[in-house]
Parts: sequence; C-alpha cells; structure tokens
Amino acid sequence: MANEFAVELQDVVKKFITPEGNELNAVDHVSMQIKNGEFFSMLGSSGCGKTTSLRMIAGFEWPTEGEVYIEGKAMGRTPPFQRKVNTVFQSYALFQHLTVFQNIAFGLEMEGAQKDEIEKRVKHVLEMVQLTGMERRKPKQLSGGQQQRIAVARALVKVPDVLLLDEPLGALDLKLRKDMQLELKALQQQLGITFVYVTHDQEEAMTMSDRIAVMSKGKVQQLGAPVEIYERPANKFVADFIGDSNFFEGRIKSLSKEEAVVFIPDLNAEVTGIPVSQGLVNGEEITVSIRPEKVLISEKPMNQNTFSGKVTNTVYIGTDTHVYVDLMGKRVKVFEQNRISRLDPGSFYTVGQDVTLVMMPENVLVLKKE
Amino acid sequence: MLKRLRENKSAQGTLLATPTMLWMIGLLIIPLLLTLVVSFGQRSPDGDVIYSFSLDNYIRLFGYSTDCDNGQASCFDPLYLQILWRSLTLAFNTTVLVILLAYPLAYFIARAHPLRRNTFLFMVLIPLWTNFVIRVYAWMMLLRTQGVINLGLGWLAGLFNIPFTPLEMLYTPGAVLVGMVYEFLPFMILPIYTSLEKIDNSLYEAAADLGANGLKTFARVTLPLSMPGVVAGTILVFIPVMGTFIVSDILGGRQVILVGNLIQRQFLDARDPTFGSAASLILMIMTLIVTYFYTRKFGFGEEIVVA
Amino acid sequence: MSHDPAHLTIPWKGVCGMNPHRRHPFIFSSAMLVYVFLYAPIIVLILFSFNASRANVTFEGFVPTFSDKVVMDGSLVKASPCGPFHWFCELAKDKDVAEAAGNTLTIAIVSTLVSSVIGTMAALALQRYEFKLKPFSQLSLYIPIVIPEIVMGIGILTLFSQLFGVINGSLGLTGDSRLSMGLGTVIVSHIAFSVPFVTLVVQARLQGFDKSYEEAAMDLGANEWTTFRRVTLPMILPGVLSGALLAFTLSLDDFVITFFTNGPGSTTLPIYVYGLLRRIITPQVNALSTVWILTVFSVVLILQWLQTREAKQH
Amino acid sequence: MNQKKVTKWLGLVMAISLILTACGGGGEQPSEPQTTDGAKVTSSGFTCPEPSPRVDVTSTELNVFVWTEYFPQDMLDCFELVYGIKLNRDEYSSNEEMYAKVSAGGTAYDLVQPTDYIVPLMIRQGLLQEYDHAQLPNLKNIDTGWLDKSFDPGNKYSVPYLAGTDAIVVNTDAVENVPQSWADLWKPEYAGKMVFIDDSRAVIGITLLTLGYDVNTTDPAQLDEAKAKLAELVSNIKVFDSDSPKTALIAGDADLGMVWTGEAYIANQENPAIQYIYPTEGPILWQDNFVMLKDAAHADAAYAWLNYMMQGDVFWLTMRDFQYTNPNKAALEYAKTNQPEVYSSYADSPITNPPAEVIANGHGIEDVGDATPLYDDIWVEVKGSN
Repeated sequence: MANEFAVELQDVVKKFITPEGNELNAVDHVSMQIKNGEFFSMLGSSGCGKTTSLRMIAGFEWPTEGEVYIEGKAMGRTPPFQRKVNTVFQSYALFQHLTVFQNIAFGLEMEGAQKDEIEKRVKHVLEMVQLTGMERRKPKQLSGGQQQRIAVARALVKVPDVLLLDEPLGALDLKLRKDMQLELKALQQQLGITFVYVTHDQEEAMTMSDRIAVMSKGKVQQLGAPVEIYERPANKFVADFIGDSNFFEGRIKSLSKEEAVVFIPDLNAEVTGIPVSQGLVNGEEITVSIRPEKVLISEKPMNQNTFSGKVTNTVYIGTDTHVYVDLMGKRVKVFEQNRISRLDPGSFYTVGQDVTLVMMPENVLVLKKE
Repeated sequence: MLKRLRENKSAQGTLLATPTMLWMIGLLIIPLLLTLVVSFGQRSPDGDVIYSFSLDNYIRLFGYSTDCDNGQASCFDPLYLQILWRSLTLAFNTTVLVILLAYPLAYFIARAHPLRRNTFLFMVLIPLWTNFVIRVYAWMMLLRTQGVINLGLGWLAGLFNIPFTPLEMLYTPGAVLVGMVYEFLPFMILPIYTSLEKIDNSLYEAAADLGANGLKTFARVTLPLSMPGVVAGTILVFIPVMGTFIVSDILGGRQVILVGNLIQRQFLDARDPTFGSAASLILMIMTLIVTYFYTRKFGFGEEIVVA
Repeated sequence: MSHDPAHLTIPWKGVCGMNPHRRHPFIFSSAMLVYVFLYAPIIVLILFSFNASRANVTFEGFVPTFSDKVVMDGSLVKASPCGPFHWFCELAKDKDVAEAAGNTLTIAIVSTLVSSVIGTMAALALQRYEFKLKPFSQLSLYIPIVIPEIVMGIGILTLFSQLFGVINGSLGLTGDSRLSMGLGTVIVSHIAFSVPFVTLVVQARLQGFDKSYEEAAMDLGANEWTTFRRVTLPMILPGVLSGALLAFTLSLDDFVITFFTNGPGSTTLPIYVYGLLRRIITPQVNALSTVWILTVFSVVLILQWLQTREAKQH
Repeated sequence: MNQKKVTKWLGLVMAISLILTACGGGGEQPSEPQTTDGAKVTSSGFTCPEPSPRVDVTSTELNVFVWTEYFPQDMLDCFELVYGIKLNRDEYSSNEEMYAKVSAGGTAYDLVQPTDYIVPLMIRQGLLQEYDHAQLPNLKNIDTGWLDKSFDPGNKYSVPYLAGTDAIVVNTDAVENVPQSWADLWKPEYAGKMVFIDDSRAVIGITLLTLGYDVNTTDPAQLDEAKAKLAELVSNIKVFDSDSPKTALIAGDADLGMVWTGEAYIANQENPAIQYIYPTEGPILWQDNFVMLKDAAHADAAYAWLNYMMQGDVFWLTMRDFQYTNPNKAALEYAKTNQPEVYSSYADSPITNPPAEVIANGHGIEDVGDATPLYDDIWVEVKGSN
C-alpha cells in the first residue's frame, strides 16, 4: 500500500451542542496516526471521545476542525458510502428484515457485484467466521455470538482498507468475549487489514492491540504499545485507568541525571533511585505511583525504600490475594500472587499483622501533577 | 447542489417537513385565521359578511342581549352560555361513562392470551369501521317507541303479566348520551389497552410479592400506569363530543342543541357566518383550555397516536 | 394499533396465580356486556335489512321469494324475485350507491397514499433533524386532534370558497375550467386531517428506531436514498402501514369535513347514507350497511390471516 | 369514476399543494354518452319518452342541487339516456342550507330548487341568471296560475317545479281531540307528541297567524310577541325533522304536528288514520322552482333538462312518485288519459289537490328583506333555549 498510515487524524475537533445548549468538545484537538495492518485500539470510559473519533473515520460525523485522512486522502465531508472503511456496530445493526445472506450481500449489492460473485464471497466470509449454513436465518434467530460474527462478516466481505469496530463484544458474556477477542485478533493477523477498535475494557485492549490510544475528556492521554502504557503511563489518569495503582503525593527533593529522590509527606519518607522522566524540576510537586503487584511484602525490614505498616484486610480472589496495608494512615494495595496453596490458614496474612512493604525504585513512577 | 443539501441537515429536515407543513398551514392555520377574521365581522340582512372589527358576536355569546322583555336597552341572556354549558356537561358525562365501559374491556383484552388479543381487539375495531352515520341510525332503530328495546321489554313484561307502556327514549337527551357513548367508545378502549398492554407482568408479581391484594394492586399499580391511555382516550372522546352535531341532530330530534348544532345552524340555517365563526372559535378555545389543563395535570399520552 | 408479530411468537409467560385480576368474573362479565353493547345495534341493523316492511319500524318477517316481479301490499313486500335479499337487489340497482362507493374509495385511497408519503417524510424530519420551524411543525400537528371537526370543516369551506373566488376572478376562469368544490377539495381536506395521525404514528415508531441500522447501510455503501428504500422504510413499514390504515379508516368514516367540502359528483357513502336517512328510511339503508360491514369484516379477516401467516413464516 | 378523471384531480391536488394558486383544470371529464339502440328503458323498466323538442347540447354534464326525495329517479335516468348527459344530483333539506352552500361560492351547480321566498334573495345577491324564454318552449305546459308570481314577476329567473302546503297532520287513532286550527297545537294535551318541520319561516309564520298577524310581518314588536308565543310551542314539540317527518308519525314516535303535502300523503298511505287537516287560519302555501345559477357551466344542458322535465309525458312521474300539487297542466292531461290511476289518486286527494277555498285561505311566505335577521334570531334562540 502506498501510504504508511491507514488512518490519520490531524488536530481533529468535534463540537456538539448539549441539550442544555452548551458547546461541548467531544473530541478536542486529537491527532493520531494508525499504521497499515495495525490492530489499533481507542480505550477510554464512556464520553471520552473514542466513539466519536471512530464515527468521524467512518464518516457518520464530520470534524468541526481538523481533518481525517484515510490512505493519505483527506476525507473532508465524504459520506460513509464513499469511504473504503467498514464498521462493526456495538448493536451489530443487523437488518432484521433481511436474512443472514441478504445482510452480508447488502454491501456487495451496493458495489454492483454479480450474483455468482456475491454468492461466492458471502460463502467465503461465512466460512471465515465459521457460520456456514446459516444463510437463510434471520438475525433474531441467532445467538449473540453468532450475530456478532455476522456483523464482522458483513463488514469484512467488502474487503475494506480499515475495519472499524465499536465495542463489538460489549453485549457478550465474559467467556465468549475472551474467545472472540482471540478470534478477532487471529482474523486480523490472517487478513492483514487495519483494525481500529473502540473499547472501554482495558484488558480487551491489552489482549488484542498492537497500539492503544488511551482517551479521556476528548483528548488522547497516551498512545503506545500495551506494555508502554502499562509500564510507563504518561500521567496519573493513565496510571489509574489502566490497571491498579497506589498513588502518593510527593515532592522532588533532589534530581540528578539518572535518578531522583522524592519526598512523600504522607509517609514521612523518601524514595530514592527513581528513574527520571523528562521535564521534572527540582522541588516540583508530583504524584508517585506504584502498581500493587510491584509492592513487595517483606517479613524483615530492609535498608532502603521500606515502610512499616499493618494489614487491614485481605481478599482472596483465586489468582491473587489482595492485601490492604495501613501505612501511617494511608491505605496501600498489594497484590500477592498465589504461587502456593493458600488452604493453610497460616499462609495468609492476618488482619492486624505488622508487615514491611518494599517499593523498589525501578517500579516507582513519578508523574506530573495534573 | 446535492452535495450542499447532503451537508446541510437543517435544510434536509425543512425539505422533508415542507409538504406536511404546507397542508397544515394551508388547510388548518389559514382557515382558522379566516374564521377569526369573519368572527369579528357583522352580517348583512341577506347573510353576507361585512368585514369590520366588532366584538358584538362574542359579547352576544357571553350573554349580552338587546332583546329584553321589560323594555330595557340591554340585559343578560344566558342562552348561549347554557348551550356551552350543556355541551360541556354532555361531553363530561360521555367521557366518564365511556371510561367506565372501556376500562374493563381494555383490561380484559390486555390480560387475555396474546394469541387471542388481536382478535378481541379487532372485535372492538369492527364497529368503528362501519359508518358513523349508520351507527347513529342503528340506535334509532333500537330506541324508537316501537323499536327493538321497547319490543323486547314489552315481551318481557308480557311474560310476567306486567302492564307495559313503551318507554319514550328516542329524541331525548338520554338518547343523545347513549349515541355519543356508543360512537366514541372504541376511541377510549384502544389507548387504554395500549397502555395496559405495556405494563410488565413482573410488576403485578412485584405488587403481589409486596403483599398487595387485587384491589390494591389495581389502585396502586395498574391504574396509575394506565393513566396515559385514559388521558389520550379522554382527549379523543371529549373533543369530538363537543363538536359533533349529527348525533344530537338525529337522536335528539334537533331538540338537543349543542355547540356543534349552534355552529352548524349559524352557517346553514340562520345565515350568520360571523356569529357561527365566533362560536367556532369559542368552542375551539374551550377544548384547548380543557385539553391544556387536563394534559398539564396528567401529561399528553403518546397512546393518542398508537390508537 | 401496533400489530407486532413478536406477540404471536413469544410464548405466553403469564404466571396465572400471580396476577390477581386475570379471569376475574367481574372483568369478564363486564367485558362481555360491553361487547354486547358494541354489537347489538349492528346485529339489529343487519337483521332489519331482510325486513319485509318498507317502513322498517318493526320487523315484519323476511321477504318471501319466488315471483318474477315485486309485489307490494301497502308498505309490505309480499313477494320479490330476490326473496329475503330483496333490499340488496334494490341496492344493486341503485347506481348512485355504486358511484358513492367509487367516490369514497377514490378519496380514501388517494388521501391515504398522499398522507402516508408526506406524513412519513414529516415524521422523519421531526424525529431525525433539527430545523428552525421544528417546534412549530410539531405543534401544528396536534391542531386537528384538539380542535373539533366542525370548526375545521367550516374553516376549510370558508377558505376554499374565498380562494376559488379570487382565483376564478383573477384568472377569468368560467364554465368547466372554474375551480370548484368536488372530489379534489374533499381529497385535499381528507389529507389535511389524516397527515397528523400518520406523522404521529410513524414518529412513535421512529422513536424506538436505532440509527445505527441506517449508518450500517451507508457504511456498506448505500447512499441516502438506497438506505431509505432498503433499510429505513422496511423497518418502519409496520408503523407507516398502521398510520395508513388509520388514515384510511378516518377517510372512510368522515362525514363532517366531507359535508362541508363536497360538490357535484363527489358524494361519498357517508353523505349518501345521510341522504338516505333523510328520505324515506327503507331497509335499503340496512342492506347498504350490511354490505359495508361485511366488506370491512372480510377485508379485516383477510388482512389478519395474511399477517398471521407471515408471522408463522418467520 | 374513470381513470383520467382521477389522474386529473390528482394533478390538481399536487398543484394546490405546491403553489396554492393552481390555475385551470377544475372541470369534469365528460362521461361516455350512453347509446342504446331503439327504445330507452330505465333500470326500473320505464320506457323513456323522446324529448320534444330536442335541444342541441354540447355539455356532457349537468349539476343540480335539489330537495331530498323530490325527484323521480326515472325522470333523471331518462334524461341521462335520451341526452347522454351525466346528471349529478346533490340534495339539501332546507332552503337555508342550500342558500348557505350556494352563496359561499365554490360550488359548481347549474340548477337549484329554491322555494318561492328565497328566490328574491338569490336575485338580489346576484346569484341567478335570467332565463332565455326562447329556449324554454315547454314553459307553455305550466298552468298560468303558477306563473308570474310576486316573488319573480314574469318568471325571469324561475321555472315552477311542484307546490304544496304546510298543514296539520294528526294520527286520529292516537289523538282524541283532533286539532282544527294552528292555535290548537299550543294545547298542553299535545305536549311531547308533536313532530314539526325544521323550517323557521313556516313555524314562525303559523305563530304569527295565531296571534292574528301577517306571516310576513317586519314589525319587531309583533315578532317579539311571536317569539314568546313560539317558545311555548317549541317546548311541546318532540322532534323537528325537515328530512322525513313522516317517519316519526309512521313509527309512532309522534302523533301529530306540522308537515308538508308529500309527507302527509305518504303517512296517510301507510296509515289511513294519519290525516291532513287544513287549519282554520289557513295553511302555509309554497312553490318550489328551478333557477339557474349565474355561473352555470352547463346552461345548454340545463335548458335541455328543463324542457324535457316539463313535457307532460315526463312530468307526470312526479305525481306517480311524490305527491304534491302539480302546476303542469300537460302532465295532468297526460295522466288523465294515460295513467288514470295515478291521476285519480292525485285529483281525488285533498292533500295533493286542495280545494280552491283552502288555497284562497292560504298564506305564502315572502322575502322579508332587512327583517330576515329578526326571523333567524328568533329561530335560533327559541330552539336553543329549549
């Protein structure tokens, strides 16, 4: 393909008028570049602008400012039916008055494809989603998972440059959703089509995506591979939204080229040896964050970055045990993996037990205050 | 051109609504304005409209009279107010009776087996699809002195050796009431049915679960939830009753004068379109006021269109 | 009326014991009484269409058959070649009835078609678009519902007579080219009172309509018109049809508006029946009513049969 | 209703909807002339007389606006058969209703059938056109006693149709004391048993007669008095019916009242106990006429109709089908020789053929000009307050 980027959003703004008559920037100066053949996700809670961004790519909405490019071409106000992208809707939007075959054939008919061509391609795509033999059914007669596959098949049969998926698994139960995630990913890899996927489920995004754009309040908070987003969240929002984090308010006490020392008033303690990110100033008020699974519970005190506390609660959830520790009045979450059987009550931390928490400096993140 | 239209949603909406709006403006709003203009006019002796601005017709409607018994120049003549009041009372009575008759039937249909519901519903609609005038005529056959009801009653009385004089039913206000109730009953059944049918069965279960007995469930759950249907039905019954003149003409023997008759007469008998227009507008304002207060209290049920 | 076929396919999930009103004898008996009230006049009407008495006040028995000509004794029909169906034969001979029936159907069909099309358009506009006159448009649709028919009828009469006077005068139209009351004015007026009902019914249907169906169609390459034709219209069709049915019913039944807007050659059945009622009321009126009722009844039965069949197919 | 016509009207509908000022195209499409060989026979088996003289007609339609139940079907059918013209008939049941519709404009009637007293009003309003008597050769068939009346001297605008009286009707089986005068009808014993025609001028007229005033008075004081008197009567009346008052009598819903000739005759046929009484004050006399509207589009067809109708061998049908006083001497002669039964039932009945002294004692309703609103108001107010 000629262009490196399948989809490009350039400084896109979408304004809506709320029912109260206020102006709202649903999408607020968003720029992103989605590479060809990439599985790209937009992740965020509802109202963050991810669906609006997707709809602007599809052509259901037009940007108030900025420009959407598909395969390098500025889209302007091109209507949806003139864009080589197709959408899988959250509600699937399968035409209830048409059969499965007619649903899938709809897009091909619009292209003016020949009858036998249509039949061949519908058959092929049904094989692809493993629903051969369902042609005569009406959408209502299918299960949720089957409907979802038909929705994907209907979009894929058009061989779009980009497939847009708007929370396509939202209506399915957990087990089915997990299966479908893997299937979708496999399908994408097999076909090599660019997928732009919108979800509010971080695990789903992590599972499938090559890259994720975390969005909030109409802005892209961070854009990167799943591991970057998890391990190096750009700000407190991302750190909080993706996975769990313990946050402490702090101040940079000293700053060298390699590492920083941060003072945390709540704990009346210093954390040393923290890797430095750009743009920090000595003395700046910052937020310190550490993932619960990266806090270690130690029986005996160590010399550096250790804190004493009391266990206030433990929750057994199967893979992990969540231990809540009171650290000078501040509650800290610790996830301990259950590598050994916890059937023996002795292997549990008991409420009130004194413990020492270790926060290794390389696991501690310094985030700018928002 | 097409592209610009495609991009202008507001223009698309306006364009789609235009034919209907032309009809509404041309055949509802302009005629109403014309009626308004005529109502301020005066009649010539031959019944022509002399366009002027005079409130005489309205003053006359509200009881001002220059035709007094005791030689006064003007006096209060409640004639037209009485007609207005009579129409309001009749419309009110009709509506109440119609609700009382419609509710059990609508309830019965709504709670019937779904496979039979459509059939029961069609049985309500079929009389509606016969003709309005035919239905009134059918009641003439039932109500007259030698009509079916009197024959039936006479036969019954004969069985028990009770002396029987045929009841005088036709050409009475009662006949008009019966005719009105009959004509507009389906218009109440349908909206009530629609709103009852919407009530989820689990609500009855919840009510029963919370310890409500049949009557309490009805009073606290069923009735409030079916109010939109009753409201819609009331609008569909009350307003036509206020304006109908055929029922009172045929079943009332032209002796029961309602606003509808008054208006029709002004145009067709008395050759006074100005007074008739004024009466039309007063009738319209009356129904609007009743509708406004009624719907403000109970809301404007969307059942009005589902019916 | 919404005849959702889903009703027919979803099994009845009632919990008999839970619903305290179901099969309550009071409900059942009062419902049956209301049905009797609804049907008694109609049954009497039909029975009397076989009446031998021309005056049709009391039922004097069925008209005896077997005679090649009608024999009258005073007001009693002693014999008729058509037998009990004497009055139906009389009706069949009456070409005014055929003409009135034709007019009624013409008016009902044309006004239903026009009001369904423009009413659906308006419903789409009101439900989907924002435009300047939207609140006004929505409000104006309630006018025919909240004002008495006679007010509307007289207003329209005044309008047409004034308008035609002006047009005929200014264009110098005379003779047959003059604009005058007739089928055209009746149809135009019937559209006026049908449109709001169609619009409101379709609007109600559109309220539950997920916009993503249309977006899906456009996404798959259908332009606006194709989307409407292939997706939107089939999906709102039940709403449009019940709106159209309502418009058709209103048009068939209308007396008042037609009374004020008709002219030569546009007599409808309701007007004709009213005319018959004003002449000597013979059982011919009943015969006409019987034919009418049976026609409506069979049309409804056929429609329902078709609907049930369709529901079963799905 | 042929397809062309529908399409044409549809076009008009669209035109109006689009610009609200449509021009042209309000006319009616001609229907195919019915050409049957030999004798023309109506559906009821009546053989149609040939028109004499036959008038040249180019119109294919004729629109008439006439009283209900006043028009022999055979007469209409024959006219359509012999001339191949489509006759559209609309009906009304009061002069006022007719006048309201016609004067509103927008109607396309050619001929209407007003009663005597309405004719001057219609002339004054410029609604009528003068007849060309050269085109009405059959006017000679009308008895001169019915021509040149005060409401239209010289019959410039009107051609007589039928005439009759309004008088008392009473079911002698149900009523003990048979009323002999209008004044008797005020007696309380008749309260709630009476049917009256819904005709303001006639009912106010008899009230004036009982008070000793002229039926056409314009004196407000006399009318005021009549209003009070009328109020007493109206509260005794059970039903007003100008369409078919006989039905109430035959059905037993009413026992006596005030009706017109034709109704009384049929009621009498149905039940001989129902009798027509000419009151001592004298009956109301009336005469209905055909007038041609100013903007009549089918004047040639109208002349054809009027001439054909006035033929003796056609007009006698009115005597056969409806029982009114017949002003057409040719029709009477035709019936006398060819339809003796019809003739004798007409001539022998005092209802249809009232004695000369009754006519002499009768009162005609006349146009009262500026006093019209007084009459209208009395009627609405008295009936409304009931």
